[in-house]
Parts: sequence; C-alpha cells; structure tokens
Amino acid sequence: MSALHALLAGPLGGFGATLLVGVVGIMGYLTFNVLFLIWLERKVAGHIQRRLGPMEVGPHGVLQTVADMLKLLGKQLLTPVATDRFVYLLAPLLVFLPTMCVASLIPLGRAQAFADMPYGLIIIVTLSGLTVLAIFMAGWASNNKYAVLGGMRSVAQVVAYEIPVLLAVLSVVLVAGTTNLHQLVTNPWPRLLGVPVPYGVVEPLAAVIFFIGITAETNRAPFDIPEAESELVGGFHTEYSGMRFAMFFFAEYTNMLVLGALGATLFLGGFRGPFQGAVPLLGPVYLLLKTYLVVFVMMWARWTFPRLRFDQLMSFAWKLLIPLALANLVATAVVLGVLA
Amino acid sequence: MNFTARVARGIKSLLVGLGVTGRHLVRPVVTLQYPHQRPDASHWGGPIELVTFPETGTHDCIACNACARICPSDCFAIEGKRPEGAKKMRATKFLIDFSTCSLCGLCVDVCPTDTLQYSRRYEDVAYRRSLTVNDLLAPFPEDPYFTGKLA
Amino acid sequence: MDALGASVSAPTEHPFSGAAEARWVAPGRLVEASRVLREAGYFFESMTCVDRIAAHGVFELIYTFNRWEAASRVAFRVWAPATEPVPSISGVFGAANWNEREAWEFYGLAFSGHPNLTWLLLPEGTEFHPLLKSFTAPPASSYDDSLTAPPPPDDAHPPAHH
Amino acid sequence: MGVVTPADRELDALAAEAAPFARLAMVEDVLNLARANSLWPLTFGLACCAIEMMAAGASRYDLDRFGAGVFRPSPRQADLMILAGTISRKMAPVIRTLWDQMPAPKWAISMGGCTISGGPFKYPGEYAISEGAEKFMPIDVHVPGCPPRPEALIAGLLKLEEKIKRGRRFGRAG
Amino acid sequence: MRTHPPTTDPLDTYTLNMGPQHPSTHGVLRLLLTLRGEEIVTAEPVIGYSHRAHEKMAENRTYAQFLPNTSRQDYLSGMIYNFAWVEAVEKMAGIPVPERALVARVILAEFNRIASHLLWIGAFLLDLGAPTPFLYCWDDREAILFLLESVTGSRLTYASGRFGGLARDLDADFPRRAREVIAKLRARWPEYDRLIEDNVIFRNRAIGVGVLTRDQCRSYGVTGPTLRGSGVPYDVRKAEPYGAYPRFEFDIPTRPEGDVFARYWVRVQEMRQSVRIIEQALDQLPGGPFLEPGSIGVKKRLKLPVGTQYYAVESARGHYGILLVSEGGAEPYRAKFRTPSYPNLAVLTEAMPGTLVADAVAILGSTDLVMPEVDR
Repeated sequence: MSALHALLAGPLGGFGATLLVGVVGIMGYLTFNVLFLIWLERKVAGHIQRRLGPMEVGPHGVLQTVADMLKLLGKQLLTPVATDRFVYLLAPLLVFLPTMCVASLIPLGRAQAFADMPYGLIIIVTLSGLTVLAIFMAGWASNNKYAVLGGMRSVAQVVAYEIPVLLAVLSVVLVAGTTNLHQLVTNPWPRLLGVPVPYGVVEPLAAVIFFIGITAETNRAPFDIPEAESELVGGFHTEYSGMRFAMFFFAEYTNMLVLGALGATLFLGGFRGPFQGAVPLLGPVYLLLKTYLVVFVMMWARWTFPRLRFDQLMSFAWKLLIPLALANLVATAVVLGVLA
Repeated sequence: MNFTARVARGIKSLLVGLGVTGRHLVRPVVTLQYPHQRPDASHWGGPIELVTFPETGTHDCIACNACARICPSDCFAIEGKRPEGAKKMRATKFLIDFSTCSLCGLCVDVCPTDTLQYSRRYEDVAYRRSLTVNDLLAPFPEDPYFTGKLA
Repeated sequence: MDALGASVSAPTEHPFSGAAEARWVAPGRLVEASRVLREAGYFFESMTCVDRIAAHGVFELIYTFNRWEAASRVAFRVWAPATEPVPSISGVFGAANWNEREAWEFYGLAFSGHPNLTWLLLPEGTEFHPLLKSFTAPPASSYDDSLTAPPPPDDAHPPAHH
Repeated sequence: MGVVTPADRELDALAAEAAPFARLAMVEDVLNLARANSLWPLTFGLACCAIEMMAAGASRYDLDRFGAGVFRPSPRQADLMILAGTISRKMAPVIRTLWDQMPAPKWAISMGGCTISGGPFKYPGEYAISEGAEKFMPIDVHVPGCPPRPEALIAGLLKLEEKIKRGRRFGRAG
Repeated sequence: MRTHPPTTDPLDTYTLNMGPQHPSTHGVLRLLLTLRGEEIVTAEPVIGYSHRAHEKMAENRTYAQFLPNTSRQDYLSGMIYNFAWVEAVEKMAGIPVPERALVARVILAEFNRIASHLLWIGAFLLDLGAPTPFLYCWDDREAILFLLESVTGSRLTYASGRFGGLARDLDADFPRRAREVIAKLRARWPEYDRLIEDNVIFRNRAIGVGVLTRDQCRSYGVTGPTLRGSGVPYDVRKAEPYGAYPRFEFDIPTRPEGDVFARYWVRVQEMRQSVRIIEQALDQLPGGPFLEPGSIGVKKRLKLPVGTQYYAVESARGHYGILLVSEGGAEPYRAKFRTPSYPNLAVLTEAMPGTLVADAVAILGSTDLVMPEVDR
C-alpha cells in the first residue's frame, strides 16, 4: 500500500494518491466480498432448505454470481415512459454511495485506517441514514403503485430503526469513551474478572438491539417489507431492470456487509485478535471472520422467520426496542458513574 | 408481568425456530442432481408407445381405430393396409399428437390386441411444436407382415 | 318444509335423487321460499341452470340447500321461461350473487333485482352465451388477430421466425 | 447427456435464420454463456403445470443448481418466462403484456400441452382457451406432457441453455 | 381491527390491482382492492382467467372420456375429484364396486388430501414471507407423490378411477411403502409445530386476522377447513358418508375463533386424522378383484337412466358436489360441478375490508384457493 502510495504521490500529489488508492482499494474489497456474499447466501439458503444451491456454474457454482452480474450487464435498460426520469436514473447511484463512504471508515488494521477520523462513528451513523433517501426516490419516481408503497414503507421502517441503533452505539461509546473507531479498537478493553473482553460482552443488550436494528436497516427479512415479494410484487425496485436493478441488489449486500463490519468492530473487537500485533496482515482477516459471523446470523434469520406486518414492525420498534435501548443507556451511565 | 413473560416466550420461540433450521443446515441434502443422476421412473406413465411382442418381434396393431374413437382429445392419426393374402390389417402410419394427449390411459384399456402401453420416457423436449407429435412406428423399421417373413 | 305452500304443477318424468326433499317452486315464490330456509338455518349449496329450451321452452334452475347439523339436502326446482327474468335471491344468500351472474353469462337468463349482473368468468363484452345447447362454436372474434400480430420488428436483430 | 434432441442439422437450420449480420464473437459468447447460466424465471403459474414448476424449484430437483432458482416477481427483472398451465382467452392479452414488459434478451419455455397446442381442453368449437402460446408470442422450447415431470422442465431448461450458448438467436427486443 | 365507515371518496382512496400475475394469488386471480393508505376499503375479486369450460366439455364427451377433465379441475385433490366423478356415475347407473377398490380409493384419496394440505402449508408460509417451510413441506410431499406414482403412473393429475373400480391394482408391497411414508410424515410434524406454530411472528400475523363469522359462512355456503376453522364440524365424509368411510373412525378438528390461525391449525390436525384413516384402511385392506369385469364405459357402452342426481364428496378444500342431469344418452345432458373454492373466495369480499394489504395476502392464503377450480 505505502509503496504504491509513494509511486502515485509524484504525479497526483499526496491527497490525490490517497484518494485513488482508497477508492480502488475499497471498490475491489467490496466487489469481491459482495460477489462471494451473494454466492454464500444462495448456498446457505440451499443447505438450510436441504437442497444444493448453485452447482453447475463452476465447481460448486462458485462462478454463479459472476454469471449473474455479466447477464445483468447485458440486459436492456428499460425506462418506463411515465417515470420521473432524472430521479429514476439518480436513485440507483445514490443508493450505492453512502455505503461506500461508510466502508472506508471501518478500521481494517492497526497500521492505518483509510480515514482515521476523530468522529468516525458519528459520520458513519449519519451516512447510513442516506440509503433510505435513495430507496424512496426509486419508489416514488418509478410511477408504480407497488413501488410507492414500498418506498414509503422503507422510510417509516428506517426512521423507526435508526434510533435504537443510535442508542446502542451510544452506550458503547459511553463505555469506550471515544468516537474514533480506530482508537475504540486499540484502546484497552474493559476488564471482566481480570480478562480484557470486547464491548459486546459488557453490553450484550446493546449488541442484540444493534443487530436487530441493522437487519431492519438493510431491509432484510423478517423486516423486508419494502420489497415484500408476496405483497408488493417487487417493492421499490419493481420497475428497475438490468444494471440498475443490479445496483440495488449490489447495494443491499454491500449495506449488509458494511453494517456487519461495523457491528463486528463495535461489539466483537474489530481487527484485534491473538498474534495480531506480530503479523499486521491478520487484522483484516479477523475483521472479515467476525463480519461473516454477523452476516451468517442475518442470513440464518432471513431463511427462518416469516415477515412482520407493517404496523407490528412499527410498534415493535417504538414500543419495545427504543425504550429498551434508552434503559440500557441509562443503566450503563449509572454503572459507569458508580465504578468511576 | 405477563408482558415480559410473553416477550420471553416470543424470544424462546424465535430461538427454537432457528434451532430447527440450523439442524437442517447440517443434515444431508435431498436433491437428485437430475442430469447427472436419473430418477426411478420405473412406474412413470410416459407418452404412449407400441408394445413389441417377443414372439413376433413387432407390434400387433390392426389399425382398428378403437383408440382413436375413445380418445377424449382426438390425438390419433392412424392408417392401415391389408398385406395381400392376410386377414388382418396392419398399421402403416401411427401418429399421436403428444401435446394434446392427457395420458388418461383409455386407449391402453380399449385396445383389442393390447398393443399400446405407457412408456417410461420423461425427457421429451423440442424446439418446434411439430416435433411434439410422436411417430409410434419409428422404432419398427420394417414390418415382417409386409416383407413376407410372417403371415 | 310445508311452510313453502303448494308448488307449481310438478312434471313427473324427471326424478331427482341425492336430496332428502326436492320441490317444484314457482319463480314468483322463490325469494320467499329461500328466506324460509335461511331462517331455518340452511346454507346455500349450489345452483344449476339446465337448458331445456328445445323440449319445454324453459330453463330449469336447480337450487340445493343443506344444513350443517343433520345434513338434509333440500332442492328447489324452478321452471323459468327464457323470456322473463327470475327474481334474484342474492339478497337472502350472498353466494347466489356469483351463481346468478354465471347463469346470466352462460345462458342469457336475466335475474331481476341483482346488484351487479355482468360477466364473471367470460371476458367482458362476450356477445355469445356458450352453454346453450344451440351454441356450437364462438364467432371468429377479434381476439385472434389482435394478439397474433407479429411482434414489432426490432432494428438491431432481424426477428427469428419459426 | 442422453436428452432426446433432434438431429444437429435442425439446430443449424435454425441458426441460419437467426444469426445477426454483425457478430462480436468473443464478447457475445461470453455474454451468452453468462446469460445461459443465469436465467431468472418470472413467478408466473397458470394451472396444474405450475405445481410441477414449483416442484422443480423445490429441494428434490432444485432449479437453483442451474442458477435459475431466483424467481423474480417483476417482469422487469426476469429474462425467462415459463408458461405453465392453460392459457384462457381472458388471460392471453395479459400474458402478451407481461412478455412485452420483459427487457430483452428474453426467452420463453412453453411447459405442458395446454401452452403448446391447447392440450386436453382443445376440441372443435371450444370458446374458452387459447390453443397454444405460439398464437401470440414466440416460444423457444416446448416441453410436452400433462403435466411434464420436473425433470422434463429441467431438460427443457438445458436445451434452452444449449440454444443460448450457441448464440443461435438473440432474445426478441420487441 | 379498527373499522370506520368506508368512504368511497375518490380523493381519499385509490385502487390497487393485485393483478392476474401476482406471487401470492394461487393461480390467476385478480383482486381489485380499493385502499385508503394501506387499509382495504373494498376488495372485489375478478375471476375467469383460468376458465376452461369443463361443463361445456362434459356435454359433448361420453362418461369415460370426461375422466381426464376431472382431476384437472382441482389438481391438488385430483384423486378425490377423479373418484367423485366415477362414484357419481356408478351410483346413478347402479354399477357395483368390489370391496378392495372401495378401501383402496379411501387410502389414495386420503394420501392426496395430505399432499394437498402439505402443499398449502408451504404456499401459505411463503405468502407470509418464510420460504423455508415451503421447501420442507414439498420434500415430504414428494415422498407421497412417489408413492402415488408407483400405483397410478402419474404425479398430479390421476386418471386411475374406472367405473366399477380402479385402473390398476395396488401391488403387494404397497402397504409397507405406505407405512414408511406415514412414519416419515409423523417424524416431521413436531418439527413443523416448533418452526411454524409456536413462532411468535407467525402467531402475530395469523391470530385475530380475517375472522369469518358463522353467519357469513352460512350465507355464502363456505365449506371445508375454512368453515371448520369457524367452529362448524361439517364434513361430507361424516355428514353424508360415501364409499368405505363409515368403516373408519376419525374425528373432525374444529376451532371456534374463525381466524387465519384457526384455519391453519384445522388443516394441520386434519392431516393427522387422514393418517389415522389410512392406517385403519391399510389394516382392513381386503383381497379380491379391484375392478368389475367387463371394463364398463370403456369397452362396453354405458348409458345412464333419465334423471337428475346430486352427489357430494369432501375434497381437500371442502364440499365438492356433482349434479348430473341425464337424458338417457351416452353423454351427460348437463353436469354442474359445485367446487368448494368458489364460495370460499366469494366470502372474502366481506372478510377483507378493514384489514391491511399484508392481511389480505394472509386471508387469501388461509382459504387455500385453487383458481382453476373456481373458474372451472
């Protein structure tokens, strides 16, 4: 990384090189991971349902997602006549950008996160609220009653589940004392019976609330009412075809991956693990393992539970999750006050 | 307190549900990989075909059109000719339009010489609609009754 | 069931089997008779229209009702001349609504007092009544040619035809 | 693979008609290979054959092995329409609209006798059904049977993949 | 559910087309919903998209030629429909049926009912958004289909009934394989209860939703599990016993609430009753001929006496009645098929207003409709 950075620093200058290396690095990391993630989801879904999942395309269907992406590339881009063209075309782009930025703020290793920001956590939480804007734009612009229903449902859902996620993150920040993600991982961890443990053990309730919140935020079952197949045909992306639909498809999995990584960093201790100091490359490996653990549980939940009804989902968030998250925050503050 | 009891029961049911699917995740798969493994179609009632009788080595269709008359979907097109010097007719053309056949089996029951039967085939696919018409005489290149081997 | 009063002159040569009691009812008395059954706790089972125009110039309507407790089927047989409409009993039994619409679209038998007597199973605007014995084949409707127009030729690839 | 296929000259004859004049050979073959291995069918069952189509998607036969298990509800995202079941005259215009809504390249498999030629419901003077989907839309592969087994549908899918891989014919853009 | 007077003020409501092609309409049903926000004001089903004119075809075919049509009306209880037509003609023509055929028909019909309920549980859960039970139920159903295929030669649309018995006999090994399938089903049911019935999300989606009152059922003539979910123990196998059913004891599961959960629970219990019947029938399976000699109706011409007859059986969806009018010819003068899903769908016009779109999908799924059976 640093050698490449120095090479590029000449013509582009310091900042340009960092930007270029950062963007290419993130895009490559995300694209490879998402392609693997889509394949993993279809295999996990298959084996949960006692069937095989993709098999014929490459050994055990490994190239299946590549085939899907290539096919979606080659599809005709249909734009229905009565859509609000500009908003319709902007939505797929906008849905993808916030998750890209959030991905760059996750500390991959001890050496240097791409953007070691003092207020990284706050930026992350605000950016992750932007994807719902794009989803509503897609729903509204495609002039389809199902899409409008899907769009409005997703706005109500993300607003309702953004707050518990925020409160859960706050209680971790209280314990850790810093909002800089990089320091959050490298700072000495709280001790339980003399053994340093990640924040997830100290804040179990916040971890569960955070996990439920990001499942809702990424529109995944049992909270996938914006694109509920059995009710709203295709939900907000009913009218999108070809590469535009692939952007939504890609964004959903990127969102899941990035929020999973955020969860892993906050609650499971990010890139820290045994021998991490000696071999710096182990950092990203640990982070990936923990992220895939979180993502696997999300997939497991998706293929087990039926979908919540719209009003039940709202009352579950407002009447149960938010009070619980507030109580947890207050309890943490009290406990810290007593200990300090 | 029944609210927290209800929430607790709800969480327990969710975890039990995860347990069930989790157990299935590790159990063996039930998939039959069709093109590589073949199903047991020994009892499958596929498209109708002519029976090859071992003693004559050919079918025994006398073109009496009993099957054509009883067929609810009128799938049969049969023509027959009487080999010279023989009493019974022999079918020279026997087509079944398998795209209108509903496999009800009435023709198999009504055939006086029991020369029709269900086949075991299940992979008939075609690019063109005309290919879905089965020619039942195709597997019988030449008819011994006409070439004088049998009378 | 004698509350239904005397029924119309009963032609004898069409025996009805499979019902505890089969009665002939005049079209005029139909609504009143069905209300009696509704209060007695019967549910609407089925309604059939039989085309007897050739033999007797009437449509025979067979209504069957049944009870949940001691299952005893009661059949009403109505001889409705094709010309005047039959009073609808959709006010008494909700199920009659669809059955009567079906009888209208298949036989052309009109029902007076029916809230929404339009096509149910056939496409809107079907001019013929298919279940009549006199019906043998549909007219060559515009349905065929409007749909079989060859798909618009796309310039990039010449359309492959079979 | 032992699938009953007509003589190869049959496919060549089809190819002669369908080959477009300009061919970017390499790109097309890669794209066609990708398209063949990722045919997303439209969630669209009409009658009895739809049950066998769902059985083909279930665990025992598992269409997902060929990448075709992703049943898309919206015609915009589907590129294969499996017509499974009887096509009534009231339903034919709806099917035609769905077919037009699908982006190119798109293909169609007609599963079961009813979609090929009216099946057991065709008789002189019938008023209710449309005698075969070919009357109003192009069909690529016919899978006869009443209903055909799930293996027959998979065999039909394989034949369609074979046809796409040979680039015989682009999907209709219309 | 909160109900306020349905206003048909155009500005306040809009119409949504759950159109003929929709993931959760089983077959092709178009539901014209008038909505205010997400709440349904009126629901008007538009049907006829799979109308195939069975009744017109019945009038120009002989009794034997109509056999393939029977199992295509309701292809999920194809066996029950096939035997219903055969039994209706036998009863009217007075054709005797050997003992073995009567008991075999009960066994095959009950297996068909279990397969239909299994398919319904899978499709219903798919409507509520849980894809996995669909796959498990279909895996069990494949075991039953393989068993039925080994006897009749087809998986879904059976033509195994003949006037006076069956087309083929049950082979000697059939009882053993049947008991194997039953053991496999019994092992799987507790798993379903833990995965579905106790699941809190499913209970919230199903309990108290789409309540059908007894009066609505009486007015529309609703029958089958949908009616038994509203607390009425009406089952044609008990009300008007036919075939060999009087010889077996089984009870009729009902639940008083009449909501979506009650209808689910009734169907699950009904499967257990069907297994009970099958086991008793397998024990009492007599030997002897499986078909009256003379191949009536196929080789020998069959003419029915002049008259009208109503014959009813209990299909997986409810009371299936055949009204045969014969003028003495070789073809029926008129055949009317009273299919259970027809009123079960009509009653929804009263059950859906006031609920949400997600509930509409749940209610529609809970009445287990098969559209070609509604449209005939």
